[in-house]
Formats: sequence, C-alpha cells, structure tokens
Amino acid sequence: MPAHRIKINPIVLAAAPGIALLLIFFAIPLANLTVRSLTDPEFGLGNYKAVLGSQTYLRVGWRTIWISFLAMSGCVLIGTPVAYAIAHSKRRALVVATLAVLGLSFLTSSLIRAFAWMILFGAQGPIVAILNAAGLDVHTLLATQVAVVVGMIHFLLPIYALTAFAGFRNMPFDLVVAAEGLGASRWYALRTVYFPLALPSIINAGSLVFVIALGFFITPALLGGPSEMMLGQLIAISISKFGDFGFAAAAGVLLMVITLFLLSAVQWVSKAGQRQ
Amino acid sequence: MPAHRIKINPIVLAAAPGIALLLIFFAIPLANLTVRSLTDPEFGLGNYKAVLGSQTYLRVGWRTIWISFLAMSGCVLIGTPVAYAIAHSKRRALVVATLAVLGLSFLTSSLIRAFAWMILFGAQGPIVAILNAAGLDVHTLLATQVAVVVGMIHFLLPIYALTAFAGFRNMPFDLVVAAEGLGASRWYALRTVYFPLALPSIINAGSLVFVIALGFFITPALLGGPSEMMLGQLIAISISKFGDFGFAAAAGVLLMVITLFLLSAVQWVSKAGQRQ
Amino acid sequence: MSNASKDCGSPPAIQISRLKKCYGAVEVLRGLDLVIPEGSYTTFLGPSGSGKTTLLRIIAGFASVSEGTVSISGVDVTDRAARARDVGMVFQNYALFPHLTARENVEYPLKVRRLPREERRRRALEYLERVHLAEWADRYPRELSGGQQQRVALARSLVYGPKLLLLDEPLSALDKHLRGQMQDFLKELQRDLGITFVHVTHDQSEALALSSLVVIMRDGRLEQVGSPEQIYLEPNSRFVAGFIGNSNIVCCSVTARNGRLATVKLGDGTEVGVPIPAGVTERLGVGEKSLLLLRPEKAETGYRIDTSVVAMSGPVLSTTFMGTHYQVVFSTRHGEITAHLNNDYAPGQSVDVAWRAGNLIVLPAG
Amino acid sequence: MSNASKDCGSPPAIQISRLKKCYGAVEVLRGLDLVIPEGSYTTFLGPSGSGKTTLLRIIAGFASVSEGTVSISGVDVTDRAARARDVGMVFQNYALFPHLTARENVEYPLKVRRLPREERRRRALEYLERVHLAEWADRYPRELSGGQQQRVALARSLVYGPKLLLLDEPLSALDKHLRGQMQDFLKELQRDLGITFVHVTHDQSEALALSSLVVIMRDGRLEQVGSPEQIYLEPNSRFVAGFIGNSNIVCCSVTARNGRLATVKLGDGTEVGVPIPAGVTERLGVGEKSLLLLRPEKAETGYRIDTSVVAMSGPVLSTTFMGTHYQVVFSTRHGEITAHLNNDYAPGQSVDVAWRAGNLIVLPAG
Repeated sequence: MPAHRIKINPIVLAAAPGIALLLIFFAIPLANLTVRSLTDPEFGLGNYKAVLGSQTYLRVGWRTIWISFLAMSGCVLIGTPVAYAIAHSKRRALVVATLAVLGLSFLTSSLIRAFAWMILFGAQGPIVAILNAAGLDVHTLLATQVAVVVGMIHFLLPIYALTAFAGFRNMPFDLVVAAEGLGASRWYALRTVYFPLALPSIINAGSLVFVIALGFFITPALLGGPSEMMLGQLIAISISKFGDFGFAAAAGVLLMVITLFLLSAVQWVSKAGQRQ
Repeated sequence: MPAHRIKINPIVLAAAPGIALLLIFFAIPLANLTVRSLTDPEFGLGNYKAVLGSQTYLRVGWRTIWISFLAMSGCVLIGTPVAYAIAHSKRRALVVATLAVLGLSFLTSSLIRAFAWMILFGAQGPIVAILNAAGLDVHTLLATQVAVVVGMIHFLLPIYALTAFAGFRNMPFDLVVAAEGLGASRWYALRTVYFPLALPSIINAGSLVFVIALGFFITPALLGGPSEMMLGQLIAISISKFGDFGFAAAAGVLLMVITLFLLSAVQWVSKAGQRQ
Repeated sequence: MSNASKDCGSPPAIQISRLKKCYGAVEVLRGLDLVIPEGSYTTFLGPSGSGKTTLLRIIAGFASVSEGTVSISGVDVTDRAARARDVGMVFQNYALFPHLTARENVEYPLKVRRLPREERRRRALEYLERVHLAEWADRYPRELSGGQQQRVALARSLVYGPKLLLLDEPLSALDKHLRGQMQDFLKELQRDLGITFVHVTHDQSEALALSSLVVIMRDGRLEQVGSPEQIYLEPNSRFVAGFIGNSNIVCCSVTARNGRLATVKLGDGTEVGVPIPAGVTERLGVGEKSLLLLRPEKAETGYRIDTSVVAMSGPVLSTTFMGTHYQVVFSTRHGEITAHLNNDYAPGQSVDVAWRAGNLIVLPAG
Repeated sequence: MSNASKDCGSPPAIQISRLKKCYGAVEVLRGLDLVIPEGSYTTFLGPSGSGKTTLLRIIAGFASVSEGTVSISGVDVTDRAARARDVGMVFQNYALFPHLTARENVEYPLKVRRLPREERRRRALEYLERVHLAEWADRYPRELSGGQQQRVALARSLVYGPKLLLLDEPLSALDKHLRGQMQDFLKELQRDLGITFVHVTHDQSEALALSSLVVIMRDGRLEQVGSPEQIYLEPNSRFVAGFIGNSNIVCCSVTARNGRLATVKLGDGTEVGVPIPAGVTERLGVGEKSLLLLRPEKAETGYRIDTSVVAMSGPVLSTTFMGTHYQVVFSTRHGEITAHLNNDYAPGQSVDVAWRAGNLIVLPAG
C-alpha cells in the first residue's frame, strides 16, 4: 500500500544519544568486570573457585542475604503503616511533616548517618550508658549484628516508605469506604480489600530495599565487626588491602547474580500469586 | 456545640509507632552528631574552626560543590531526553528496555559500579590502551576529576532519569499536539509549552542528584585521588585514619548545612520563577 | 421547608431534622428538615455545589453531621458508623473490588455477615440473575462494560436486603442511550423490590423520569420537595421553574386575587387570570411584582384572543429542528420568547402564538 | 455512500475520498467518501467506536491515513502536517496551556506566525471579546470555569482566521444547563463567522440542534448523511431511526407500491398506506419484510379508525411524567408500545392511540 506512511519518531531521535550513552554506561563496566574476574591473574574460573570454595566466604554470602532480609523485614514492618498513613491521612500537617522527615533522612549522606550511629552505639555513647545504668554489662554495641541491622534500616526506611507511598497514593481508597458501607469493619476492609491490592506495591518496595541492602558497604563497615562482614566489604577489602582485583571482580559478579536471581524469584512468585 | 464529634483517626493510630520511630531515627543521630561536634575533645567551636579555618578543607568544600554540580549537569543533559523519550514514546519495546536498563543500573551496588570504572579507567584498562594507541601519553585516568565525574554520573543518571520520568509521565502531552495544531513546529511546541511545564520536574530531579552527589563517598574515594577529595572522604578519613570524631562530626554538620542551604535556595528560586 | 410526616403506620424511611454540615467555616448544609416516605423513589436534584451528595453521604454514614439528627426507619442513626446502618450504596464510579469476580463482589457483604459459603453463593447468583448478569458471574470488573459494572454494584448493594438503597449519580458515567435503559431498569427494580431508593442527580429529566418524590436543593437548602408533577407544574420559585425545564419568564404584576386565582397584568397591559401554585400563595399579594412562566411546549398557534390567553407575536429570529418539534425563537415586546411548534418558520417571518391561562404559572419576583 | 459535490463555485470545505484507517489489523475507517460544503455546520454523530473522532483527527492532521485522500478547500492535504493545514481545533479537554493567561493562550497561534506584539494583542483581545471574555483576559485557565475555558479554546482556534473549525465533543464535559447555552453560542458564532464547523458528538439532540448537515457513523462507515430533517423524518435504516429519537418498531410487509407510496400490512391484518423515505426506495419491494416506525411523540388520542391511521390499544403498563408530556407504555398485540400523551393514565387502564399514515416511517427489515 503506497499510502502507508513511515515516519521517524522525533522523540526517539532526540533521546537516541542519551539511550546509547546509557547502554554504554550500563554494559561496558559490567562486561569489563566480568572479563577481569575471568582473566586476573590468569584465564580461568580460579577467582570463582576461591570465592565459592571457602567456608568463610560462603558464610559471608549467606550472612549478606540474612542481614539484608532482616533489614528489609524491619522496613516493611515499620514503613508500611507510615506509607499508608501519609498516602491516606487528611491531616495535611502530619503528612507534610512525615514526608519532610523521610525526604531529609533520604538526602542525608549515608556516611553521616552511619557515623551518627557509630557515636550512638559506641562505648561512650548514650545507649551503652543507659544499658549500664540498667545493670547490664555492655561495653559497646558496635561490631554487633544489631548495630548493622539498625543502621541499615535507618538508611533503607526512607527509601522503602517513599516507594511504598508512591504506590499507595494511587490506591483506590474509596473501595475501603465502600467495603465499610457494605458492613465491613475498617480492619476487615483493610485486610480483604486494601491489602490484596496494595501487595504489589509492598513487594516492589521490599525488593528494592532488599537489593540495595545486598550491595551495602558503608554501614556494615562502620557499624559491624569482622564477624558481621558482608559481600560489599569483602570486595572493598580485597581491593584496598590485598589489591586482588580478580577476586574482587568475581565476588562482584556473584553479588550481582545473587541480586538478579532473588529479584526474579520474587517477581515470579508475586506474578504467580496475582494470576491465581 | 455538643453535636460536633471528634474521632481519633484510625489511620493515624496505625502509623503512630512508625512515625515515632522515624522521628527517633531522624532526630537522635543528628542531635548526637551535633553534640559531638561541639564537645569532642572539649566544649566549644574548635572543630568548626579547624574545618573552616583551613584553606585545604575549604578547598575540599568548594570542590565538593563543583564536582556535584558537574555531575548534576551531566545527568540533566543526558537524562532529560531519555526521560522524555520513555515518558512519551509509543514504542513499548524501547520504553521497557530503557526502563529495565535504568532500573538494573540503579540496583547494581554503587561499590560494584565504582569498581568497574576503576578497572576501565585504570592503567591496564581499555581506555588508556585506546588513548595510547591514539598517540596520547596517558598512564591512567584514575585519580582525575574526569574519572570522578563520570563515575558519579553513572551512579546518578538512573536516579535522575527515573525521577524526571515520573514527573514527565504526568505531563499533558496533548498540549504539544494542540500547539502543533495551532501552527507550531514540534521543536517550537516543546520549547514554549512542554519545557516550561516540565521545568519543575527537571529542577526536582536535578536537586535530588545534586544533594546525593554532595554526600558522595565511595565513588570519589575509589576513582579520585587526594587532589579530588570531597567532603565525604574527609569525614571518613578523619575517623578511620585519625580517630578524630569531633572534627568528623563538625565536617558532617557542615555538609548537612550546605546541603539544606543549597536545596532551599533552588526551591526558592524555582518557586519565585513560577510565580513570575 | 418540610413535608409532613405521616402519623399512621410505619415510620418514614428517612427523617432528617435540623441538619447542618460545616467544613471549617463553610456551611454546606444549612439546616434541613426532610421526611422520605418508605417505599418511595426519591431523587435529590440540584446543581453542583448544592449539597446533594453531602446529604446522601451523611445518610449513608460516610460523613458526620455538625448539628441535627438523621433517623432511618424510625431509629436515630446520627452517631452510628456506616457499616451499622444497613443501607445499600451505589457509588458514582461503582467502587467494585477489582481483585474479585462479579460473584465474589456480590458475595462480599454476605461474607462480612458470616453467611455460610453455600448460602452466600446461592444468594449472590440470585441477585446477579436479577440484574441479568448470571452468565457474567466469573468475570472480573475490568472485563465488564460500564453498564454491567453498574449492575454488579447494584446487586452487591441489594444482596444483603437493605431497606434503603442510596445511589450517588449512578448514571452520569454512562452514555445517553445506556442511561435511558438503566433508568427504566432502576425504576422497575425499585417497583419489584418495594424498598426505598434515594438517588442523587443533576439531570432534571432523570429526576422527573425516575422519582415519586423530587427534592430540589440549592446552596445547602431544600428549595422544593414534591412529586414530579408538583415540581414541574407548581414550582415555588424562579430557581425551580428555571431548573426544571426551559421557560420563558415575563414580568407582570398582580392586580387582583380571588382564592387560588390571581389576575396579573403584563407590561403591554394584557390582563389574564392564572391559578396560583400551592407553595407561593402568601407571597403573591395584590400589587406585587411577579413573574409569569410560559413553557415553550405549551405554546399554541391558531387561537382566539380573549382574557383566557396570553398572546405573543413578533418576527422569528431562529428555528431549530429538534425531531419532536421545531424550536422557534422570536422577538416580542417582552423580549426573546421560545416556543415549541410543529411547523418550520423562516427567520424574519412573523409568528403569533399564545398560552392558555391554565398553562401559565405565576411566581413571586426574586 | 456519498453526497454529491457541487460543481458550481468554490470547492467544498472538506472532500474525503476512499478513506481507510487501520490500527494494526483493525480497520476503524472502512472506506469513506464524504463532501462537507463550505460554510456548513456539520456534525459527526455516532456511538463510541464508530470512528467519528478518528475521522476528525485525520482531517486535523493528527492521525495519518492508511488509504485515500483528504482535501481541504480543494487542496489535497493528505500528506501535510497538522500545523500546515491551517484549521482550528477545539479539543474535548480544551487543551489550554496552563502556564499562559487566557490572552497569552489566544496569542499563541499568532506568536507562532510571528505577528508583531501589538497586532497580536489587539487581535487576541478582539477574539476574547467575541467569546465574551475580554474582562477575563489576564486569568489563568485554572482560574476559569469549564464553560469559560471552552470559550478561550474557541477564541484560540479562531484568532488566526482558519476557514475550518473542528470540534471534538466540545460540550461533553459541561453540565446539562451550560451545554444548552454553549450550543446556542456555537450556533450563533458559526453563523456570524460564516466558516465551516465540523463537530463530533454522540448526543443526537445536540446534533439535531446544531447542524445543517448530520453525518451518522457506525462501525467505521457512513450510515447516513443529510439535514436534521432528512435524518429524523427519512431515516435510511433501523440503526439511524433508533439512534435518532426513540421509536416503536413494528414488523410489517409491503403489499403494494405506488411510486413514493407503499401499502404495508401489520401482523393483525391492518393495512395502511405510507410514504417511502428517499434513501430506501430500492430496498422496499412488494412482499418484502419491513419495519414500521411509530414515533412516540406522534401518537394521538381521539381518532377515527380508517385506512389512514394505525391504531394501537391495550392496558397501560406504566406512566411517567416527563414535564412536557406523559410517557405511557402499554401492551399491545405488537408488543410494548410507548406513546407521549398529554394525560395521566393509571397502570391497567386501557388506552387507545393512533398514528396518522403521514407520520409513519417504513424501513427495510434488518
């Protein structure tokens, strides 16, 4: 049909350089990382064997997943009601104040926040003082799993709450009102109507903070000890202390694989649940 | 009026513990930080004098703002057309692919990304090889401002593009169509209709990445040298190398003040511009 | 303004006394008294901002009152939560649960009431059948058309046997053809079930077509309450007359009164005797400025001039074919007058039409 | 189906030939030929999905064609971008620029055309005056009501003097009262300007009230093109008859034909002579199944039974007061019949009404 007209979309033209650059930014560093992990110091799977063959390193891997899971759970438990409240409360002052605190928390450099917790949890910090006054013999809370998880929740909570809020804001709250009109209590309506519809938002926000937690580095480095080491630190130490780029690259690739695997698993389960 | 009824909002009740915890998370560490900066090793403004009194440290402060500004500008220039394209293109495949790349980039740990750039920019990396082949005598691109800015753009671009996209998606694109119907070219319509309406989204996303850049730590530490030191590193070094908590706390408070000041200034100018 | 409560028999479906509703300093309902009889199809009619939806939400229990009381079937429910009022409500956007099928949506209020699964299923299907959707029971809302979603919402609000169904502009999202069908369906449904329907609308023809009682609201007050015939034929005010149907309004003054009959004089000296609507008797004293309403559809051609008609004549400004009639606008000494006639008139042509005294409506000015 | 192009004088405002539009495998316009005369007020009328908005967007240049050509004022513009067609377009949601004032919005097309600042300002104010908004010139769109925004959009589409104005369901967002006012305003504006208006709507009464030419669309095809009177009084098909106005439809068969007159026989043996609408003469052979349309508003009481009327009688099912008339539904041997009568009938009461042969419309079945 000669009358069919093909046009080059000017939008696509305008964005083409940006998208190309993005692909370069995305693909080249990762490709390079993978190559390095397979070739430094020599070609082969040696680096991967070194990571996966060691009980210590495997334990670091499992710990990374476990601590990330704890941090995510904390965010979901604390952050979901907060996100719900700011999405649907009509008290504008409360909503604005909460959003401001979340926004400011998010913008405060993660380093400063980890540092603040170091002081708080440290030997001269107020928490130890309170615990000692209560008769507990504690010298420091630093280098404990509690410190790492609390610090990570502090970092991740604003991200979780703001992401969940963005989803909750589009929730049809009039459905809860309608359910109450049909005789349901607020709690029953939330459980049977709101929650099923909000679940994808909760899963999304949870996956996001989980994945961010997996790659964490500053917070565990400052608040945890050697026995709380996570994969991020392992990579950093391999470079800065031992200059072992190949090993670090292999650990980095493994971290990415774990991330992608867990993310796909969650998405798959969530989709399957919705289909059902 | 006795018939006026006051009810405690159940939404607020549900979220109260979360919001309280959030306030604690937000307020206590920062209060502690401020106290430490004023009292360690002794009460007074000594730590602030140490930071502000030194040419070296002031230069670190200016450099932090300058590098953050460069990184932000890069994000705005590259990311705005990308965000525009994924917000309005009708080619679903392109949109989904770009969003996936942005999402994956965002989720890849900042450490891994900085590390990938270290390899790329390093003495044995491909870029140096290409430059040498082109006859340029370059040993490494590491420890240069270029490396820091490129690494930061890589980290910040997905955040910028996704934030701007969220704003652009709600833009009334039919206004551009209407402007074309009134005789305007696509470019004229974008300039006179789309851009003025999109400006707040661009400013928002730009401020966000700028503020995140100010607190940056990993990327400049790994890709920059001592002459590219930013405030985040200064704080980290003060703690890890010299154990000078008071000085680090003062630098942290100053970083936060700079952040809030620049943020408010941008918001104020942007609001004033809209009023005009 | 209030319509009298029946003393005999069962209590009214809804009784509202001295109801006020404020949002901050804004009074959106300014002291209402209203009785809605059991088994009626009542519409709240008014322009946007008149408070009709707020009144409905207060009856449903979704909004609190600032002053006054609301009784349903004789029980004061002012302080009762929506879920304890046992009324059905159909929302403007239907408010169906998107993650549940049509049947599960209809089962929802029964599940809340802990009915056994079999009983639930049976009754849900029974009500889906009533709204002619039995074969769509397993579809999700997104798989249904607007009209079908509307009917699922109806079934869901009726399945638990409320004595009162509230409908908030239920037809405004439907296109004109479907709206007509749904009007017939709603009217039949109400007749079959025998329960009270209260329906909010801003469309006067919808209100006339559906209801046994029309409540006209304006600025948070009741402007007039009555049957469609009363509202149309005996409006209390210029607002009601103008809101219900299109009218020509001509200034006049009352020159004599004789019981329910007034003699009015137009600007050109014509005098005519007209019946006085029930609600405005006190406000139409001799010598007072008043208004004469001439409904376009009551215009007649070929008449005899005498004291029993008001005649208007002048050159035609425009003629529009409306299907059922021609709408002829012509210029007279009393201003532009519109008449619905059966013949086409060319612009400029002179036309003579008249209204019989029995078809005229007289109203106090202002 | 096509209406003939005038050979004399200026070319038609729009000429569409063999136009097809596909989205993927879906054909939304299935080969249209249409001529819209210069200076007409044309409406595209049809249910949603009939392709009327797509056709308008193709004329405006916002959608491309798959096959065929579009000419505006005799020039083939099929391949021309929207901005080069010099037509005005008013969008359903008005599409005003929110960051510009009313005046700046109206100036926009003049700024695009690089008119000097003074000239721009003068013409913008002139057109704002034309839509009665001169004193609102410095308000932003959000500070204007829906009807006012609508009029700013009109001024903006007219200020650069297009010969053709396209309106995409411009009144659908307004409430019923405002819609009536805007209809009058649009009609007057078109008469004053003398340019061609093409107006998309799904509301048949809007189409009748506004247009000199009605284009009825269905499933991507033109169903009938004609004046409002032709469409209403001589529908070509059951679809058109049903879409324009409400009708009773009764089966019959043609027993004799005599030029433009057919004799039809109803199920009960009644025979009546009826005129044949212009568009269906070939499809109404003797012996063929056909349909008789009885418009409710043409029903009459108090008639003489003879071969010049079709009489219907039966018990009343329901009566609804509609203001201008009572809508009476009654049961007959031919099914349920609706009539618009001047009196109230109680359900169960028997009613006798008739339609004069001249008011009947006969159509081919199916």
